[in-house]
This record gives sequence, structure tokens and C-alpha cells, in this order.
Amino acid sequence: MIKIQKKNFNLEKEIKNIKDNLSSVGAVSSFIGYVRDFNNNEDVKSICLEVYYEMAIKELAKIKNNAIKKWNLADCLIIHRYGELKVSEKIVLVACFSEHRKNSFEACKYIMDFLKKDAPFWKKEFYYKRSSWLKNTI
Amino acid sequence: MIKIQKKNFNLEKEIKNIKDNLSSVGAVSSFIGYVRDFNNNEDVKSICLEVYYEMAIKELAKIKNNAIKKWNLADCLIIHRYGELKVSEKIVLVACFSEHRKNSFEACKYIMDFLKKDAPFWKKEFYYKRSSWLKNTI
Amino acid sequence: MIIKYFAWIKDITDKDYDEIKNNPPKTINDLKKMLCESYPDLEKHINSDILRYAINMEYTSINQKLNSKDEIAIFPPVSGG
Amino acid sequence: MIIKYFAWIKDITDKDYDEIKNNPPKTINDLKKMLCESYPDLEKHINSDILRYAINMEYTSINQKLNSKDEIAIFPPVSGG
Repeated sequence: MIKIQKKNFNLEKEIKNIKDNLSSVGAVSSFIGYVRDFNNNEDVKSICLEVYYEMAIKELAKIKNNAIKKWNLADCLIIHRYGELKVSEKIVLVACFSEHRKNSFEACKYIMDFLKKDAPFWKKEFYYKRSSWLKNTI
Repeated sequence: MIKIQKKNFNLEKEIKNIKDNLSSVGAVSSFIGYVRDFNNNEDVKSICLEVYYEMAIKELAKIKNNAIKKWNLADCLIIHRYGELKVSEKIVLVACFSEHRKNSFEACKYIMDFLKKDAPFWKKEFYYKRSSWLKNTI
Repeated sequence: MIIKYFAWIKDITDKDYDEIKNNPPKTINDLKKMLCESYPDLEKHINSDILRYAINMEYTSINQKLNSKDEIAIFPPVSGG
Repeated sequence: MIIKYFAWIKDITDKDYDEIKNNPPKTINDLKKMLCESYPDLEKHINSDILRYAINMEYTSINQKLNSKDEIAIFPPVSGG
């Protein structure tokens, strides 16, 4: 499932929602990305995340489907927020559901690597006296 | 933080509880292990998890501290349950908190590998007509 | 044809998108030329090859042909996650 | 000295632990001999080297010396997580 939304999400509910229908799943690997308080040697106040919504849905679905096929996942959840986010707020959740842990770990890492490279989101960081558009580093 | 407990836990609350004090953390990688409905070619009804409590606390603390040092983690949470658990219930949570995702991913995988190998827990699976003590596979 | 702008590209174009009804560019290279003329401040970025182009929400890295009904997007390196 | 049993070891010993007040074993090898005598069904497992031993909650893989106040644990391969 792919969700691109402004509002926050609850990890327990989002993961339970999918896991409850998958009793053969023994392993869920997840990654949660947060707004950091310090970047580029400056204190961060907040960020604004811009998204090319329709393309992001397509790109994330593509990445998700590749991972599901490659690691035989039972399911995969990607939630990415956009809009104004304060320090310590969640930005992204990736959760991979598989029978055993090896596949879920590898799939989760793969999805994050591609998401950082190809998903059309842009972060603008607001510091105390200026703001700056970011570029992902690998 | 290490918790060895009978009762269930809430992912959102447990992770938020630690994350709220760590505003420099941008990455949390986590693993959740669940009771699977099928193992050893048999339908599983439930499991019973036995623990050598005092030694498990020591072993998990050792694994946690090694991971924190090796990957410079801001923190690390391990929750492991014991007692009777039904299919689809959570067994274990490992969550690694770091500035960037690479370290949290690697640390989380490392902790799970060691936990499976060295943490003194034993699973007894209950099938429909018999039960069996398990041995972890790598 | 719709040309969409994102992130700091939008700071240069000062708008979210352009709609081109007459004589739309026929290739990505045509589009680049057109953009350099309309937005001189974009030229150095277009020439530096850091920008990415999508046609109907699919990345393109070659000088692909464009259709008058295409939705083209031009944007800087992404920074989500 | 306390000797603790876990998982299916306990199914063989039929108890959680033994407390040894007189003449406790002096090494892990002594302990193994004692266990084989007390619980003949344990012998094949002890000889097959699959069991693990902990002294005061630390794994030991060698024939370590034991102290009369030690807590020893003997258990099968773990299966947590």
C-alpha cells in the first residue's frame, strides 16, 4: 500500500492493519525517517516537503512492486508525508512483510535507497535566518 | 533500553517514547518478529516462549551496547516477550536510532543476528496434535 | 502541453506550470531551448545537466519525442525520504 | 551451587534446577559427568556437544573451573527472536 499524505500516522495502527491479514508473516522490517534538528551545520526549525503527487504514487508503486517480486514479500507499506513538518516529526515509513527476516531487511533497504534517489519529493529546510532546498546524498 | 515482558507492546508508543528525547535522530530502523501460523510443515496454534531472564537481560544489554558503539547509535530499544503467544502476536521488537539510515539498518540486522544466536530464549510450538521445541536456523 | 516546475525551479519560473497551446516543443532538446529563452536564469542549470525530466510521469534521460498532449515535468535532484 | 535447566533439558530432568551443597563439581567436565550419572537420558545430548553452558550468566565454551557459589545453566540451542 502506498500513501502520500499531509497528516501524521500511527506506526502500530498502520502495521497492524496490514499484518492482521497475513498470518504467515513472521518478519516486518521497517524504516522511519524523521525531521532532524540540525543539518548543513545549521539549526533546523522546520521543513517543507513538496511532492509531484501523481508521479510519486507511480514511482513508489514501481519500487514497491519490484521489491515484492524480488524478495517474495507478503506485502509492503510506504507512507510519505508532504507539506510543513517540524523537527522530530515523521517523514516516511517503509515496512516490508515477509516470512523470514532476511528478505524483509534487504527489501526495506532497497526501497529506501530507491525512494531517496527517484521519488519526486523535495525538502526545503527552514533555519533561523534563511531557508535552503536540499539534495539527497547517498 | 531492554525490556523482557509477557505483555504486548505498542510500536508507536515505544518508539515515540525514545525518539521524543532525540531530536538529532533522522533514522529509526526496526524489526518486529511475529508468531507464524505454519512451521516445520505443520499448522501452529500457539507458542510458549521460555526465558532465562537474568541472563537474557545481560546478553541483550551486551548486544545492544556493542551495536551502539559500533554504529554510533543515539539509542537502541529491544523488547522481547515470553510466555504463551498466539499466532500473529508480536514476539520481539528491535529499534535502532541514528542520524542517518545506513547505520540504523546495519545495527538492526546485527542485533537480530546475535539475538537469534545468543539470547537465552526457547520456543515451544504447539501444533494441533503435538508440540515441539525449536532450534533457530540462521 | 503542460510543463510543470518543482522546488527551486519554481523559484526561477515564478509559477507552477506553463501551458503551451501553439507550437509545442517536439523533443526534450527543443523544450530545453524554449525554457532557456523564457527563463534565462534556468540556462546554467539546464546546461549543467543536474535537472531531471519526466514525460507523463516517467523519467526520461534521452532526447525523447514529445506529443502535444504530454505532461512534462522539470525538476532538481530529489530529496525525499 | 545451583544448576539450572531450560527448555527440553527440563523435560529430561523433570525439574527447573538442582542445588548442590556437598562436593560440587570443580569443572564443567566434572559437571557433565555428574549430570550423565543423575540423568542418563541427558548423556547422548551432552556427548553430542549441542548443549550450551553458562556460568553466572556468561557463556562458557571451555572446561572452566567452577566455584561452589556459582549459578550454572545448561540449555539447548536458543530459539528466540
